[in-house]
Amino acid sequence: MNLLYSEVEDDLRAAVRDVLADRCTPADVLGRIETDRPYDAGLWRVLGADLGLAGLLVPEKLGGQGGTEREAAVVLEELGGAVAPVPFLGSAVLAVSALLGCDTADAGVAGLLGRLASGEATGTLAVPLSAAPGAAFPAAVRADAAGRLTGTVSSVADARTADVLVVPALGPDGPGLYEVAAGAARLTPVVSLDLTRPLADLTLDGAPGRLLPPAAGGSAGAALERALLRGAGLLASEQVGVAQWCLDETVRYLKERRQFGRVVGSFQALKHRLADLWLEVVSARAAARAAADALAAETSGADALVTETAEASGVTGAKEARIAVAVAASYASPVAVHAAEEALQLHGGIGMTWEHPVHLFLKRAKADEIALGTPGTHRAALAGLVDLPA
Amino acid sequence: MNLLYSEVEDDLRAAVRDVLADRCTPADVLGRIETDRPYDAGLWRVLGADLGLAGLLVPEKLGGQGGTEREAAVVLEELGGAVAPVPFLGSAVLAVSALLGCDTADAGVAGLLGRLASGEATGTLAVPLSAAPGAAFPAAVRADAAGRLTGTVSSVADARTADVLVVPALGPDGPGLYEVAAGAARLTPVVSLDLTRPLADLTLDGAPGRLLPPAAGGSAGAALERALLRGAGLLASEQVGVAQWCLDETVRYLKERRQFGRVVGSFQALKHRLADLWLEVVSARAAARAAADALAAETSGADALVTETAEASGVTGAKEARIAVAVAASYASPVAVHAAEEALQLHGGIGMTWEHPVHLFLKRAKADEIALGTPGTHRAALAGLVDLPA
Amino acid sequence: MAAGTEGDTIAPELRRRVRALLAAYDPATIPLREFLRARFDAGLAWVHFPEGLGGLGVPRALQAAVDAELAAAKAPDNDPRRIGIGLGMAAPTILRFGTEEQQQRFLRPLWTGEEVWCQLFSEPGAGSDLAGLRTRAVRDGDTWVVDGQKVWTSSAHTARWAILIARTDPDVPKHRGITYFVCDMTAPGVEVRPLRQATGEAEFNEVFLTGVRIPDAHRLGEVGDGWRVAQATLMNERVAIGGTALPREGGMIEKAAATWRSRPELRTPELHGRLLALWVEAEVTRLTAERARQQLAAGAPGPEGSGLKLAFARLNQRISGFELELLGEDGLRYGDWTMVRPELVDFYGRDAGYRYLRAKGNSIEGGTSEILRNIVAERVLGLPAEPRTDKDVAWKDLPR
Amino acid sequence: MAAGTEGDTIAPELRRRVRALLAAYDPATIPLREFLRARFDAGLAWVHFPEGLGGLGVPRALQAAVDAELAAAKAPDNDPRRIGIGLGMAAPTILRFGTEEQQQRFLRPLWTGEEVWCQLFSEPGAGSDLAGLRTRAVRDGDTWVVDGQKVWTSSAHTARWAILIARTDPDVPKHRGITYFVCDMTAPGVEVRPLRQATGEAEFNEVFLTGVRIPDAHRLGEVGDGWRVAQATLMNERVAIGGTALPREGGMIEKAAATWRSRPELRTPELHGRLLALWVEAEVTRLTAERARQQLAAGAPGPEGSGLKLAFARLNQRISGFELELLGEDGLRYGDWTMVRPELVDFYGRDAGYRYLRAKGNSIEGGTSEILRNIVAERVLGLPAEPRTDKDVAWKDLPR
Repeated sequence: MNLLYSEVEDDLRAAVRDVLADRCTPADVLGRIETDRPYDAGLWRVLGADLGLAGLLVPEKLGGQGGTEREAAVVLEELGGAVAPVPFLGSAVLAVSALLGCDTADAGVAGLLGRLASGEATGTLAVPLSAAPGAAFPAAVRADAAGRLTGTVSSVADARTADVLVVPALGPDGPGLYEVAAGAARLTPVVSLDLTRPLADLTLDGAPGRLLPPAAGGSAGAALERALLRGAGLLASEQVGVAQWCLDETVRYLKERRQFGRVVGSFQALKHRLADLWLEVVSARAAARAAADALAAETSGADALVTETAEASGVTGAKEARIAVAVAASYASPVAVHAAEEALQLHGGIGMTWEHPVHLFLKRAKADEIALGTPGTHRAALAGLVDLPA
Repeated sequence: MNLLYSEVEDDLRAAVRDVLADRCTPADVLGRIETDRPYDAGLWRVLGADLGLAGLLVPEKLGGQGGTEREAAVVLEELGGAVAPVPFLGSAVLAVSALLGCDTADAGVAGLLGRLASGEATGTLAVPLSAAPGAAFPAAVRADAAGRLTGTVSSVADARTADVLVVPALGPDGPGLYEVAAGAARLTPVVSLDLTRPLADLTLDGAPGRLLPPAAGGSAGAALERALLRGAGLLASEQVGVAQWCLDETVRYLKERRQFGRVVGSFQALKHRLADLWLEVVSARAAARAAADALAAETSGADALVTETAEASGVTGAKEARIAVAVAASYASPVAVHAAEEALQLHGGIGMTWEHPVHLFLKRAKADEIALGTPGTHRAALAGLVDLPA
Repeated sequence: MAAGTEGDTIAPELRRRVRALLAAYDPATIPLREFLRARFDAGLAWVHFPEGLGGLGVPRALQAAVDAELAAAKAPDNDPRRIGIGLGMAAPTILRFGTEEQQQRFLRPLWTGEEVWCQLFSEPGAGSDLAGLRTRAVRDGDTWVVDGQKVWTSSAHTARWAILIARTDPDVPKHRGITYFVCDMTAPGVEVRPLRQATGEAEFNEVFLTGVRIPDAHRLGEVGDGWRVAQATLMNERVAIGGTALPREGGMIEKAAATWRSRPELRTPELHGRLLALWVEAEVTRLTAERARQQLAAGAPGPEGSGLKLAFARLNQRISGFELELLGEDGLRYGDWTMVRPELVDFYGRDAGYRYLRAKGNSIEGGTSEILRNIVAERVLGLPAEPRTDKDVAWKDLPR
Repeated sequence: MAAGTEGDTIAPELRRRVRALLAAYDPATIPLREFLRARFDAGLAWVHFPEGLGGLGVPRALQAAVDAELAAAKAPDNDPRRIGIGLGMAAPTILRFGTEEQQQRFLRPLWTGEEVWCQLFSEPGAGSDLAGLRTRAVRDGDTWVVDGQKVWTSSAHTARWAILIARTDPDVPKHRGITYFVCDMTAPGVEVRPLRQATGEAEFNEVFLTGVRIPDAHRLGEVGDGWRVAQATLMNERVAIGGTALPREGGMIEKAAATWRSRPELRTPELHGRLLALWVEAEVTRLTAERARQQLAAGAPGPEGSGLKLAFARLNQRISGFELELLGEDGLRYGDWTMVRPELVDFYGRDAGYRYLRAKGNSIEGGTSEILRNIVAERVLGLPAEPRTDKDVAWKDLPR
């Protein structure tokens, strides 16, 4: 288990941070949230296509960068620290991870992965953002024998900017993942708590879909679970990014703000709270790193499973990854919320205003707490994994 | 609902406090805990017999003071604030409350109440101190047709100083409460976490008992429940007393102790923690008062039920009392523990020593958290009472 | 005396006056304002105020019975939530520090709601450290000329009058150079701009004061004594919080409990445990407030009041945060971000997302929780104040 | 370089030395001390120490492989838990500040465990404010005469030597008048009394020093420079905490989890939720400590170490408190209150009641959690220090 950042990861972080510093300041984000273009397409072009983040998790032979979940986690830290309105989570994590659980030898799967990786198309996974790993395969959408999909999926993240949807649906032969052109679905924007990751409701009314065949020995359920597990585990890194911004910005502000003839940051009660918060953030970072590392190990172990049939290590890796994700997701969620709440409180009145960006981080943190499984859901999953039965 | 202290209650408090200031300082208690007489019989004679606290809850016509649970709560605040090693809880609350749920027209019941009230005898209720209201009638002891009791009851409070035991047992006709002379039971002292309320295990091996007939329309189960509910509700006041001592003593110490050239109590981080703790203690006091008031109202309502058949009000009073007890017991327990833990921490090293009394309060607080139902047990009971089902 | 507690009965003289008022002014037919003016003149507005100023000089605890009797007769009230600042802050200050002319001029329309009041205290650079305020008032004969910026002003856009504190002497330490005024919100140079909050609403305002002229006759208290006057105002503000009795399961917990009951599919054992703990905390806080009210009614106010604002802020924040988590997917959705300017504050209204965000203000507005903890520690527990460096320095020489 | 992380392999030269040691001194037959002395002389005691002082001057991260190789050969170790103060605090201080004579005299028997060390820092009036200490050392030719009282001294009753700080100049500010000594615990005037704790045990001692004579040759560092030397010692103490890798579910949570698994009758949904939350917190704290160790091994120590003591103290306290509640009736019972003097500290040993009480000390001993929060806030976050009034005043003139 390697909990540090490699040089490659540090370089990747620096590159992402440069772009965000240029194009995604809090003022930029605040200026966009109430327009009809809440997503920043230009920013996503630079990050997704030029920097290659859209295909970060896609193997090189399929047109991607061949990166691991460890690197995706670093990207999400930075995107979280800027509440960047780009569809990295939906497209490059959730949709790509689901597709990588399908048969990548299939031309349709490989083609779609290639288009997502190049940035030619943006996708998302058509599940409610609140969907958690470990849940039953969703029954909200049905597919007929001709691959026409009917049903509704509410509160889908990154759908408003997606070209392609990966839709879990119950088909005539059971659960399947289907590729659906976004234009074939009716999309209703949702007034979202998180202004920087707005949701949409999708209605499919006989929309044409193409069944994505599962990986050999796998299933649509396994592919979906693969995506949700990665989403939940990597979201912990986004939460670390959110929390770190809140801590840094609060410390910075309290070093400047004077009341009672003193720098406010010299008041001991606040110092102790910030020390405790710092410890939480440091701890959440360790947990998030562990989850990313375990997911990366599981991915390479699963590859090994296919190529070397090293079954035992693959199974162990899967359980390790599930434990590490449950730990990180349940721990990092409240840390991000706490950090954002403390940031608002310690900024005083100005933190409560629309013009100050702290509310964007609070809304992201609170939405992330619900996204991809609440802390309670993840802890409940742990009960079975570590033999602490109810 | 009256949450204040009446003049009578203030006078009672002053009288108890005077005795304790004289005879039950922390040094007195510390000096006694490792002797073979952990209970202070002389102190109990003054409090129980001379001040009449042994019969506080016993109606005047049965030889007692005719006081209410509101007054018993005030006494427990003071006893808690001195971790006084006297059997008020076991004898004057638990045993007496159980007996008052029996047929007080029965000569045996009346006679025993009279002896307990006068201080001629001291009693206790033979249940583990951890017994909670709402549990099933205990099956640990069986009684035969001749009234001989066999079984064991572990971790009984105030048994080491009791002359008489009120023992719940399953007899040939079902649950019953039995009067057993303490000398007829084998008593094994327990090394107890709480040094000031030491426990004992009781073994009954065909011990002669006398069945105490239940009140008209009542049952042994109802009498036991009556006692446990009163015990749990009034223990909240003891916990308020413990917490208040811890807060007061810590504030006093921090006004004296200097470090870094300043009075330690001037450091803002500590001030804020003590302000929060103060608020907890104030809140626990309100909750404990509400429980005592509701129990007193239920007692007088139950009397009314017998004399006036005012059934509806009696039933309402019972539910109100159960809610108020669950609220107070679940809230005050962690407050007392928190207060004692903060007292130890903020006293620094000296608070960790055997020679300083703070550990006595910590041990009492932690034992009280388990006594008569943990906070979780009481909250679970609330679910049914206020329609918040699992 | 048990006045103010349950089972209270109205004093005979008060009952006679209420009946006389109702007989002379039938609430069913008399216009609202006319009835309220008559009620004021009958001394039944706030019975503890002096005669002639809307009261009868009797204990405050008797008010509840008067209100109940009038409510039973379906008499209109003055909608206290709309004019809370006037009732809770301006009126007691005017009563205590105002001249007779000021009392006669301001109190009646304040109480009837004909004139709404707001409060011009906080500034961008003077929040917790209110005494550090920069708004200047310079004397010019019989008037004062005021320049500065105030913030967090609720009701500024509907208010006719404001209570205002401004610096009149920068050459003395900060607490000593402040004076307290009544400011005409319709005067030239007063500009009100909405201040939008994290909820999307603009419940508060920024108020810019540019060369605003205030007659010296609208000064409250002595020149330089404004800090003392303001302290009295703020004390009244904090007493007012938790001043209204809540029923069991009232307030924020009502919403969470209702969601729990109506949506069994959301329930998990973990959320159940947390809901019960919050329910208990809400009930205990309610009992604490009730105990404080009983102490006040018994004429022996305890220090509990100081902690109640702290308690309610934390409670509202914790419950509303829990509610969003309980709602799961629905917690990801918000009602409406449109900037509106509500006339009333409603902590418990709208959707769960709004409640969550609005509750964040509860620990900032009207004294931050940090300041309240200082107050409890120093005034209730008697712990020493922090070392202060800004007490004996002229305001103009303070480090900035 | 990946030294110290998993999958590490021992460097060939070290392996050669280990094998040579084992060949020359068969652990199965050689007496313990003799083997340890030989290991020290072979430079395999602490490989990052200089040659001749038990080391080889190679990176510290290589030690783990040496230890593992020796353990695999069933070689005896020096029982580090018994001599922790010597290894963790005295040795690095002697290495950094000691003269060559001191290093030669003290380090070998310290490492082999032939001479146990203790620490005479804290005093009844100088806990968090250690620099306020009162113990005096007055020069008398080539020796110092020491008078005073120390407290919280573990191992004082088994120790041969102590590291001691004492005031040598009361006329300068408190941090500047302190000198650091090595004190012979067998010297006349040293009196050790057991100090009993809330657990019933006497794990610590009070040490009374009356006219104790210390040769100037046993001074560590310059006269008046003792505060700086002591800071280095304390830094080593805190780094040592969390320095040992725990397995998943190791430490305090192991006990609670074992109770949960073995006693299904104790389980409730509410306790289940709390246990899982504590399990997560324990695992995250373990990962945080592991990450700090990896940073250290990679030569880039992060500030995480400063927080770990804070985290483990809170964790141990919360878990042990939970465990008592979980145990219910059994939580009311205690193992044994008899005053014993354990030679080893064991936070996780004995019964649940002991663990609960002993864990209370974790946030006091070795720097209170309050002091650690100050350190994190100031040194890690860069927040300003409190206003200080005791820095530039002669120690003798400080208010008391």
